[in-house]
This record gives sequence, structure tokens and C-alpha cells, in this order.
Amino acid sequence: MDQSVSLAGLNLKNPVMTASGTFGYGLEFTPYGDLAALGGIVVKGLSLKPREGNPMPRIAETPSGMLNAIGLQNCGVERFLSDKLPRLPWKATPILANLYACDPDEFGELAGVLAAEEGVAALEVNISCPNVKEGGVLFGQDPSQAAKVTEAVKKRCGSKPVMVKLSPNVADIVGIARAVEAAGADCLSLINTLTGMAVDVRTRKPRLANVVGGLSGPAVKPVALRCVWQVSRAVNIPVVGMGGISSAMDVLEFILVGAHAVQVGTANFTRPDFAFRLVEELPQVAASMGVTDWESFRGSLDVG
Amino acid sequence: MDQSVSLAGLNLKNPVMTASGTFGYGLEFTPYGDLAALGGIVVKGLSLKPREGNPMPRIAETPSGMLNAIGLQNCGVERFLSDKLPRLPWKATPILANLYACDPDEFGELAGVLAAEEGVAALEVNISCPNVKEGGVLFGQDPSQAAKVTEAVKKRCGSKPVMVKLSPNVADIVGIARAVEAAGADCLSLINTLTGMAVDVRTRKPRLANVVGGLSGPAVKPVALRCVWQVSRAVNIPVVGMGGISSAMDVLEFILVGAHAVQVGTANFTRPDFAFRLVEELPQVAASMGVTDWESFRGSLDVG
Amino acid sequence: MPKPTCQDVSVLRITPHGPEGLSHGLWLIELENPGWQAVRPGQFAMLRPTAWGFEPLWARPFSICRATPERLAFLIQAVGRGTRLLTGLKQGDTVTVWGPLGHAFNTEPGVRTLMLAGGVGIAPFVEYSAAHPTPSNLTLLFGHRPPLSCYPYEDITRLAAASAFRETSPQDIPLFVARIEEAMADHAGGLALACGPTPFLRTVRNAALKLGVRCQLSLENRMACGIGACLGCVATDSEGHHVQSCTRGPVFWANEITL
Amino acid sequence: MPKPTCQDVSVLRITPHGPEGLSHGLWLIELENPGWQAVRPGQFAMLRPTAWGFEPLWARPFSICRATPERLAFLIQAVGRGTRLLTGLKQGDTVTVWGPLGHAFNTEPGVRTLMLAGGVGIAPFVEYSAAHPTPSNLTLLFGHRPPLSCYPYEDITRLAAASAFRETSPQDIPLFVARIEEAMADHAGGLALACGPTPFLRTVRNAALKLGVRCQLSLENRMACGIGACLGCVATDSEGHHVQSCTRGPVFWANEITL
Ligand SMILES: Cc1cc2nc3c(=O)[nH]c(=O)nc-3n(C[C@H](O)[C@H](O)[C@H](O)COP(=O)(O)OP(=O)(O)OC[C@H]3O[C@@H](n4cnc5c(N)ncnc54)[C@H](O)[C@@H]3O)c2cc1C
Ligand SMILES: Cc1cc2nc3c(=O)[nH]c(=O)nc-3n(C[C@H](O)[C@H](O)[C@H](O)COP(=O)(O)OP(=O)(O)OC[C@H]3O[C@@H](n4cnc5c(N)ncnc54)[C@H](O)[C@@H]3O)c2cc1C
Ligand SMILES: Cc1cc2nc3c(=O)[nH]c(=O)nc-3n(C[C@H](O)[C@H](O)[C@H](O)COP(=O)(O)O)c2cc1C
Ligand SMILES: Cc1cc2nc3c(=O)[nH]c(=O)nc-3n(C[C@H](O)[C@H](O)[C@H](O)COP(=O)(O)O)c2cc1C
Ligand code: FES
Ligand code: FES
Repeated sequence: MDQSVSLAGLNLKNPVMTASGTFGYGLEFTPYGDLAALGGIVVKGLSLKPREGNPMPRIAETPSGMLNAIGLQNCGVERFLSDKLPRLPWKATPILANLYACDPDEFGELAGVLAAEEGVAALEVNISCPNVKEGGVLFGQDPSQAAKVTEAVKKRCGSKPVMVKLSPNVADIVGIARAVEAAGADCLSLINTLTGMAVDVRTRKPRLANVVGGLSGPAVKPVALRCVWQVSRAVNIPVVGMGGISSAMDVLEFILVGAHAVQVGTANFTRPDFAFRLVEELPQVAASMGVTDWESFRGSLDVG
Repeated sequence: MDQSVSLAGLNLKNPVMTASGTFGYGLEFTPYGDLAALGGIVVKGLSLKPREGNPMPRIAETPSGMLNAIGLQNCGVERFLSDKLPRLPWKATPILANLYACDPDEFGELAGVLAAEEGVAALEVNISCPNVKEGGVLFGQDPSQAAKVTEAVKKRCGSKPVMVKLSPNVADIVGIARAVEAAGADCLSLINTLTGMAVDVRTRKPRLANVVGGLSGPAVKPVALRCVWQVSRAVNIPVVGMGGISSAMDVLEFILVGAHAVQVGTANFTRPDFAFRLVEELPQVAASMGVTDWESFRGSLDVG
Repeated sequence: MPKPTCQDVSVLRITPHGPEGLSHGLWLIELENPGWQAVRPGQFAMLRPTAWGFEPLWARPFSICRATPERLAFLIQAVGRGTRLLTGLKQGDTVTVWGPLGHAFNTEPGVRTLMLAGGVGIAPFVEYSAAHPTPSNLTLLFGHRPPLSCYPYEDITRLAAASAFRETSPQDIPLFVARIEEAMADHAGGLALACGPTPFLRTVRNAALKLGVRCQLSLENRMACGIGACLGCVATDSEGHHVQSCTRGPVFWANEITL
Repeated sequence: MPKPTCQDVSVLRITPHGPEGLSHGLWLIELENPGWQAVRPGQFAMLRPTAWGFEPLWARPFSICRATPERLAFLIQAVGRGTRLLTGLKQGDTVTVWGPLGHAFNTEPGVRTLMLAGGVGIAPFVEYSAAHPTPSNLTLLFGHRPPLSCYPYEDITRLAAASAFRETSPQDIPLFVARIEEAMADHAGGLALACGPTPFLRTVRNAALKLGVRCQLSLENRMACGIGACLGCVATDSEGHHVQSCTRGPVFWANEITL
């Protein structure tokens, strides 16, 4: 079957993208597979200026998952555009920039810089990072703030599609999704990490220097599926699902509940060729499940 | 060391209670251990009238966790008081009734009936069940609703302590906790389950007839620890922690972040003698971690 | 009824059942008997390799296929993650086991009794035939897909009359249904006992109600605790009430539940 | 530098190291070499038994102790969940391995080189000594707690001068520190290389800076990906920047990072 997916004007070879922060700038993975084979690549969250991120330790393993509090360490948008982007196969596969800023104006400025680059196919707006003090997840917990950021980005993004990334740390994710849709988002991605914590009884210290961090991996998949199901039924823009995807069957589960495409995150750490293998396996697994085209399969969950 | 804990007027032999809905009415576990050895027993959620709960299937396994959508099936308060409570060792260990109702008045009425019973040591108010249509988690997502339910129960509870059980499905659990404290709660327990979902690609159906259900087990422990840490620092009433506890070390983790006591839930399904074994192991594990008394250990997390 | 217990015991022996058991995923697992005195046929146990961390989380329920003072035997078909991990155990590995659980099949010595088994549903009838005081009153009708040697069929034929029906294509199903109805009709006034997949139990139940045969069914609902606590395994009784199939069953009178 | 690869390979051999390795949890694991041509001493690999579902989630990093065209050997100390599961593997089990990763120790044939190893930190020096063109320029100082036979110490003494210091009580630490400083002083103008636990590296670093010895340290930061993508393993360089210890290290010049 034809694996391609069209998403808010982007043409993806297949529905499998890699998630921001779990696939570096893409280049780290070149030894392990052909980047151009992926449906899309979302690079590590970028800010206007370089950021050193949080102190160590920043990561901890948890049951079927992990916590991270990287704190958006990144090389800054300038170095990304000069050093990284030119080496990525942006003509062959969409490269999505993930944006992080401290206020709507700064989001707008960053969006302007990135959208002007031919090699940037779309913008993913991170209003849901739990690991930074200013802004971060707070934007994603308040519908009006979320809308403001979306508007600021939309104003500066030119013709590039804008995908807004939602936080699961809310009572009503549908409310946020609707606010962001109304503010002009072209597409939604979800979920970002759940706020969590781990401690070491021996040392009586938190396992993360930042104390709290973001939970990801298979442990959160049930929450992610629920969010994608709720949101994709409530909005008219496409939804990109993620959270714990670790097999081709998981990809199908997200599409079944309504996702147009997916992102693979934490599973990239279980082996660096993970995403490439997934892309290879997907057609056969889809066929074995009787999926004949994405269109008819998407959202076909039978809730009786 | 002395394992006992005093909690809002209750004297617990040790800090380990069993969580509502995971330990039946207690009686199911009599072949596997001495109920009187437990710190406390919280029985399955009770309503004024018997409830049949949700249709099948109601449970699904997930990575390091499970989903349930039992829908508060229970025998009703009357049969609980006539058939179950008299057979429980309520003189030897505190029996806590877990209350579920559809509105504040009904909560109050139920509280009145239960509080009048000598064998009921305290009331746990479930404002956070994600598996029922009316009320349920909605009370737990709105500070003013949560306060109303708390007040209604407090008005009818006589001298019995009232513990309010919080939902993690909120943006700001501290806000709910403070509202409930202000409304007169004697104690808080958290977390109830996270709303999640699982699907079967082969049949294209949800794995739960109710579509969504509550996620519990080790997978959610990082979220639970974070909630307990945030809430116990913010309120002046004691906090009972739960969510994924599956070892004596986990019990210590919850006390380290600020819990007075804990509840063990899903782990009871991994072996029916789980809670009894945990109670036996705890003193030795605590000693090996240098814990000399609960008081000084509680909340002693060193966040630098 | 003696109290159930929960204990960690060793795997004494684990082998595919018969020469073709390996390729069809049918295994016989023998565990140390943790001191269970009076296992009644139709009862089950929950099994969980002690080395499973918390992934997978739940134990799995299995009918007790054979109980001697030294050992408990289970017939296990590898169908999913849990059963694949269980059948990958090695001799000497430790398994946490609790039981014996649930209600057994009726044993009515003087009554002609028909045992209806589908696939691994044959397991409890091994113990049932062995423990029955008058096996000459017993008849087995066994429907199966993998070869007969994958099942402990001969352990039963040694004691009771038996016939087997191998289903090789979906067209065989109506033929098997006819065989079931025929056997049931032949046991009017007797007792029929069934264990197998739900569609099979439905067929049996319909036939029993139609023909007026007293009939018990052993349900295979998903279970987390096995002891009546989680309410995850409920069946619906004839009055529409939800009853735990682990403690009120797994063996129910066919007319007392809906399927 | 040849590209790293990620592959599934078989365990060829797995044994406790020496007669007392079992009781001290020190193991030698030999894997099929997945075709890595040019492993440089000090590089590491990420290891993850392919059968681990997603619990535990991460692979674990280990120094390449020895590389031949047929096999890769790792010296692994069981210290936690992951290493306990790894050392419980059996011959024939499959392991996912990616590498060779990171920067190696400098090899400067004409320069007197001091190898400072703490515990399992001895691992990379086995390959280092074997690959060194002039091992007569090498000296090993090895600090350890379990008996010497638990470590591949003799593989090094066959080629290079070596001395070992066994720490049996906390009072021994200042003595070992003195030995380190003495050996460093003796290598002024030479090169010092260190691998071991962080407190040990700190000692080495302080001595190197004090005595002005050119010195490289191999860091043991927690790692998730091993390839520079997760930013979970960063060290702080002398300008206060966070740099990935997996790709910019694990071997750093002592004056270029803070500890
Ligand atoms: C009382 C009773 C007696 C049984 N006796 C036997 C027996 O003697 N031999 C045998 O091979 N099997 C028996 N079964 C079925 C056996 O328990 C399931 O095949 C097994 O639980 C499947 O687990 P899995 O992880 O391999 O399958 P998966 O399908 O991967 O499991 C998914 C989930 O569904 C549950 N599940 C799936 N199928 C069943 C099922 N049919 N019954 C209950 N839970 C299920 C599992 O607990 C698991 O959590 C019995 C079931 C019951 C209730
Ligand atoms: C470059 C490098 C080379 C190494 N070489 C060797 C070697 O040759 N032999 C050897 O025995 N060990 C070596 N280690 C240490 C080894 O990786 C850890 O002992 C191992 O990861 C511990 O895993 P665990 O699950 O058993 O321990 P746990 O403490 O249970 O693990 C908890 C978490 O912490 C991480 N972790 C704990 N300790 C360390 C540590 N010291 N380094 C990195 N991560 C850690 C683990 O990844 C795990 O996620 C090396 C580490 C690095 C970074
Ligand atoms: C180490 C790490 C770093 C991350 N960094 C970012 C980031 O910079 N921007 C962002 O939007 N999401 C970030 N995320 C979130 C992921 O993109 C993804 O939303 C989340 O991990 C859930 O998917 P998963 O369970 O497949 O990992 C990060 C996740 C991890 C584990
Ligand atoms: C099967 C099941 C039934 C539950 N029923 C109730 C209930 O009736 N009332 C309630 O307050 N919580 C109920 N809970 C939630 C638990 O008490 C507990 O809050 C939650 O499972 C988290 O703890 P755990 O991870 O240790 O299970 C139930 C949980 C499970 C798994
Ligand atoms: S399996 Fe838990 S109630 Fe039956
Ligand atoms: S381990 Fe992931 S960046 Fe170093």
C-alpha cells in the first residue's frame, strides 16, 4: 500500500517522524540509517540564543519509561541554520524545527527566522516543556496563553505550516486543542511528557538535579492514546500522535484512534536504528492487520 | 524502630494501607495473611445503592501498568455494613470506607451512614474516579466542586477523620489540594488513576468497553511521587501517597517526598500476599537505609 | 474447603506436549505442589514467574490439569506474551502460584456425565477423570486443531469413553456443533460439563438450554487477581448482576449466566 | 574514523572473571564482533540484550576491553539492575550492540605513559596495552577492592610494568592517593590516562593539574543513547559549556573539563 501521508501541506513518505529532543539534530543518526527514509525529522528544541540547559543529572530510568530534565540545551537557532541544517537531507524529507521561547513575542521572532529558511519544512511550537522555569508547560496549560503563542507564530511563519505541541499535564486537553486551532494552528502534535519525579532513598536526593522532569516511553502510551483520541475527534486539523511508541503495532494504534502521523521519541534510545527499522516494518505489519490505506484506517476505532 | 504512624487521629501500626478497589472488601485476602498486620485497609468504593459497574472488558495490561474501568461496581453501603464490615478486624486495624456519590448531597448522606458505624475508622472521599459518567473525576478537577463535596462530607462525618482522594488529571494539583484543605479535609490521599486508553488493532476496538479507563501500577509512580511532593509541601494536613508502589523501597520513596503513610494498589494483583510481605520487609529495608524514625525521615528529601 | 495459599515453588519439569507440541505451542509444566491437599477438578491456579519484575504485571490463570501430593501439572498453550514467557521457563526456575481457586465441576458418581472440551479446555478433565469414582459413567467429546498428540487425550481415554474431532477448516464447525448436540441429546437426564473458548461454550450453552441438559461451563475471562478483588473478570448472571468469574466461577451452571 | 554500526550479535562466551569473579560480580562477556575494524582503546559500546522488552529501557555503556576480528570482550561488574541482567545472559543469547563510540585515549608511542585504573576502569587498558606499539613505555597503577584475580590484570602485566593497590578499608584511600601522586610525579613530561569511579578521577585530575602532567580522563556519566542525541550525559567544559560525554568524550583532557 501507499505509505505516504499528507499533513497540513507537507508530503510525508510515511507517517513515521522522529520526536524532538530524542533524535538530536538528526545528524547523530546518519551512521545507523538513511535519514531520507523517514517520514519527517523534528529536531531538538531551538531557542533564539544557545542554552546550556539544566545541571546534571538530567535523566533517570523508570518502569517502562524515563524522566528527563534536559532543560532545552541547544546550540541556538543561528548555529542550527549554519552548521546543522545544510547537512540534513531537507530536499528529500521534511525537517521540522521545534521552537521554544519565553514569551509570545520571542516565539514570533524565532518563527520568523526559521520560517524564512528553505530547508525548514514546518514549525513545531513547544508550549509544553515541563523542564524550564520560564514559560514552558505553563503556556500549554492555559488556553488563552496557548492561543497567544500560536497567533504570534502564525503571524511570522509565512507559508510554513505550524504544528502546536500539547501538554498532557492538563485537566482538559480538548479545551487547549480547540483554543490553539481557533488561533490558527495548522496541525497539532501530542503528547509532550508528563511531569514526574524520581528519588534516591540512599542519598535522599532527587534523581534529577531539576527535581521534576518529563516522563516518556511505553509507560505513558495509554495516556497518549487517550489524548490523541479525544483531541482528534474534537478538532478539524490533523493530529500527530506520540508517547511511548515502540513498535509498528503502536504506530497503527495511534492512527486507529485518529492520528495522521506519529513521532517516535524515547524508543530511539533503545537502539539508534530504531526509527529506520520501524519504517521498514510498518508496511508489512499494516498489511497483516488488514490496513489497505491510511485514509480509511485513520480514526476507524469502533467504540460501539 | 517504631513503625507506627499517627494520621489525622488514626493510629496505624505501620504506614502501609491497601488502596481502594485493589483489595476488595479485605475479606478476599484473609487466606494470604493477617489483615490485622496491615496499617489500614481501604475498602472498594461504596455508593448508597449497589452498582453493577461497567460492561466487560474492564481491565487491560499496559507496559508496567494496567488500565481499569470497573465503574465502581459495589454491593452498596447497606450490604457492606451488614455482611462485610462485621467480619473485618476493625478493632485491630483501621478500616477506611471509600465513598463515591453523584453529587455533594449524596456524598453527605453516604458519609452520615458510614461515619455512624463504630467499625469505620475514617472516610476516604473519591472525587477522582475517571470511570463513571456522572461526577467522578470532574469533582476532582474543579477546586470549588472539590471543596463542596468535602464540606458536605465534613458536615456529616461526626468525629471521623475525612481523607479526600485527589486526581492527577489536572494542571495544578496543589490548587485542588489547597481548596480541599480549606474546606476542612483532615487528610489527603493521592493519586487516583491517570485517564488512559488501550486499543486492539486486530479488532479495531478499545480494550475496555468504557473506551477510557484509569492507569495504575509502576508506570505511574513518577507522576505520583511528583504529586505527593508538590502537595505535601503546600498543605498543612497529612498526605497519604500512592501510585505504583511495588516494593518496600517504593514506600520509603513516598515518605521521603513527604507522605505520612502510603497505599498499595495494583501490586496486590501481582500476588495476593503482596501487602503482607511488604509490611514484613519494611522495617529491615528502612533500617538498611538509615531511617531511624518516620518523623525525621518524612519529607527529608534534599533538593539542594 | 481448605484455604488457598500463595507460594513460590520450583518448576520440576517443563516439556512440549508430545512430539508436535513445540511447533504448536502446547506445553506441560509441572510444579512442586506447595502443599495443596484437596484440589477439586475444574479449579484453577494463578501462575507468575517470580522473576517477572512488574512487566508483565499480572499472573495468568490456568486450570489444574493434574494434582498429586508432589506435583501440580498445567497444560499451557502459548498464545500471547505471558504464555510465551511462561513456556520459556526452565526446570528449577521459580514460579509464584496461588490457589486452588474457584468452584469445581460437579462430580455426580451415579450420573452419566459428558465432558465437552475445546482445545486446551481439555486440561481440567484430566484431573476430573482421574478423580472420578465411576469413570465408566464418563464420556469425552474433544474438539481440537493441533494434532491429538499435543493434548493429554490419552490420559483420559485410559479411563473414559472418548472421541475426538479435529477441526481443520471453518467448514468443520457446523459438523462439530452437530456432534456436540448429538452427544448432549444422548445425555438428556445426565450432566454435561464444558471447558473451552467462548464461542464453543456458547454453542454448548445453547444446546443445553434447548435440550434441557443440566450443564456446567468453565469460563475463560481475563483475570488480574483471581481472588475476587479486582472485579475485572465478571460474568453477567441470569438476573443481570455482575459476578466474579474467579470466585463465583469459573464453573457456572449454564442457565445461571449469560454469555 | 570508520562509521559505528548497530547490530544484533550472539554471546560467544560469558564467565565470571577468575575463581572469585562470581562472588564479586565481575564477569567477562565475549560477543561476536559485528565487523568493527578499527576499535581504538578507550572507545566504548552500548549493550542491550535484545530480549529486554522495554523494561529496562536503556542500553548500558561499557568500555571495549578487547577487540579481535572475531570477538569483542567486555569486563562487566554487576552493580545494579541492568548489569545484573546482562551478566545473567547465556551463551547464544542475542545482544544489540552499537559502537565503537566516542574518543579514544591518546597513543603516543615515544612518550612514557601512565595508566591509572580504578576497579573495572581497568577494562580499556587491556586493549590499550595490546594495541600500543611500544608497551615498554607503559606503566599501570591499579587500585582495586575485589581480589586481583577478578580483573584482567595479568593481561596487562604481560606487556607493561604494573603495580596494584588493594583498598580494604577507607583508611587506605590516602595511601592510594599518595601512590597516584608519586606515579604522576614520576611521569612529569609524560602522559597520564585514567579510568575509574568519579572520586578517583577527581583525585587524578587534581594531581595532574598540580604537577602539570598531561592527562586524559575517561568519564562514567549516565547515558541513554550513547550517540550524542539525548543530552543526558553532559560534562561541563572549562568554559562552563555542557558537552556530551558520549561523543565529545568519554575521554577528555583533564584541564578541559570540570568534575
Ligand atoms: C479459569 C481459567 C483457566 C484457564 N486454563 C487454561 C489452561 O489450562 N491452559 C491454557 O493454556 N490456558 C488457560 N486459560 C487461558 C489463559 O489464562 C490465557 O491463555 C492466558 O492468560 C493468555 O495470556 P497471554 O499473556 O499469553 O495472552 P495475551 O492475549 O497476550 O494476554 C493479554 C491479556 O489478556 C488476558 N487474556 C488473554 N486471553 C485470555 C484468556 N483466554 N483467558 C484469560 N485471560 C486472558 C491475559 O491475562 C493478558 O493480560 C485459562 C483461563 C482461565 C480464566
Ligand atoms: C563510557 C563508559 C564506559 C564504561 N565501562 C564500563 C566497563 O567496562 N565495565 C563496567 O562494569 N562498567 C562500565 N561502565 C559503567 C556501567 O555503564 C554502569 O555500571 C552500568 O550502566 C550500571 O547499570 P545498572 O543498571 O547495573 O546500574 P543502576 O545503578 O541500577 O542503573 C541505574 C541507572 O544509572 C545508570 N548508571 C548507573 N551507574 C552508572 C555508571 N557508573 N555509568 C553510567 N551509567 C550509570 C544506568 O544506565 C541506569 O540507567 C561504563 C560507563 C561509561 C559511561
Ligand atoms: C530526552 C528528551 C528530550 C526531549 N526534548 C524535547 C524538546 O526539546 N522539545 C519538545 O517539544 N519535546 C521534547 N521531548 C518530548 C518528546 O519529543 C516527546 O513528546 C515525548 O518524549 C513523548 O514521546 P515518547 O514517549 O515516544 O518519548 C523530549 C523527550 C526526551 C525523552
Ligand atoms: C481495579 C482497580 C479498582 C479501583 N477502584 C477504586 C475505587 O473504587 N475507589 C478509589 O478511590 N480508587 C480506586 N482505584 C484506584 C486505586 O485505589 C489507586 O488510587 C490507584 O490504582 C493508584 O495506585 P496503584 O498504582 O498502587 O494501583 C482502583 C484501582 C484499580 C486498579
Ligand atoms: S480476577 Fe480479580 S475479581 Fe476475578
Ligand atoms: S548518552 Fe545521549 S547524548 Fe550522550
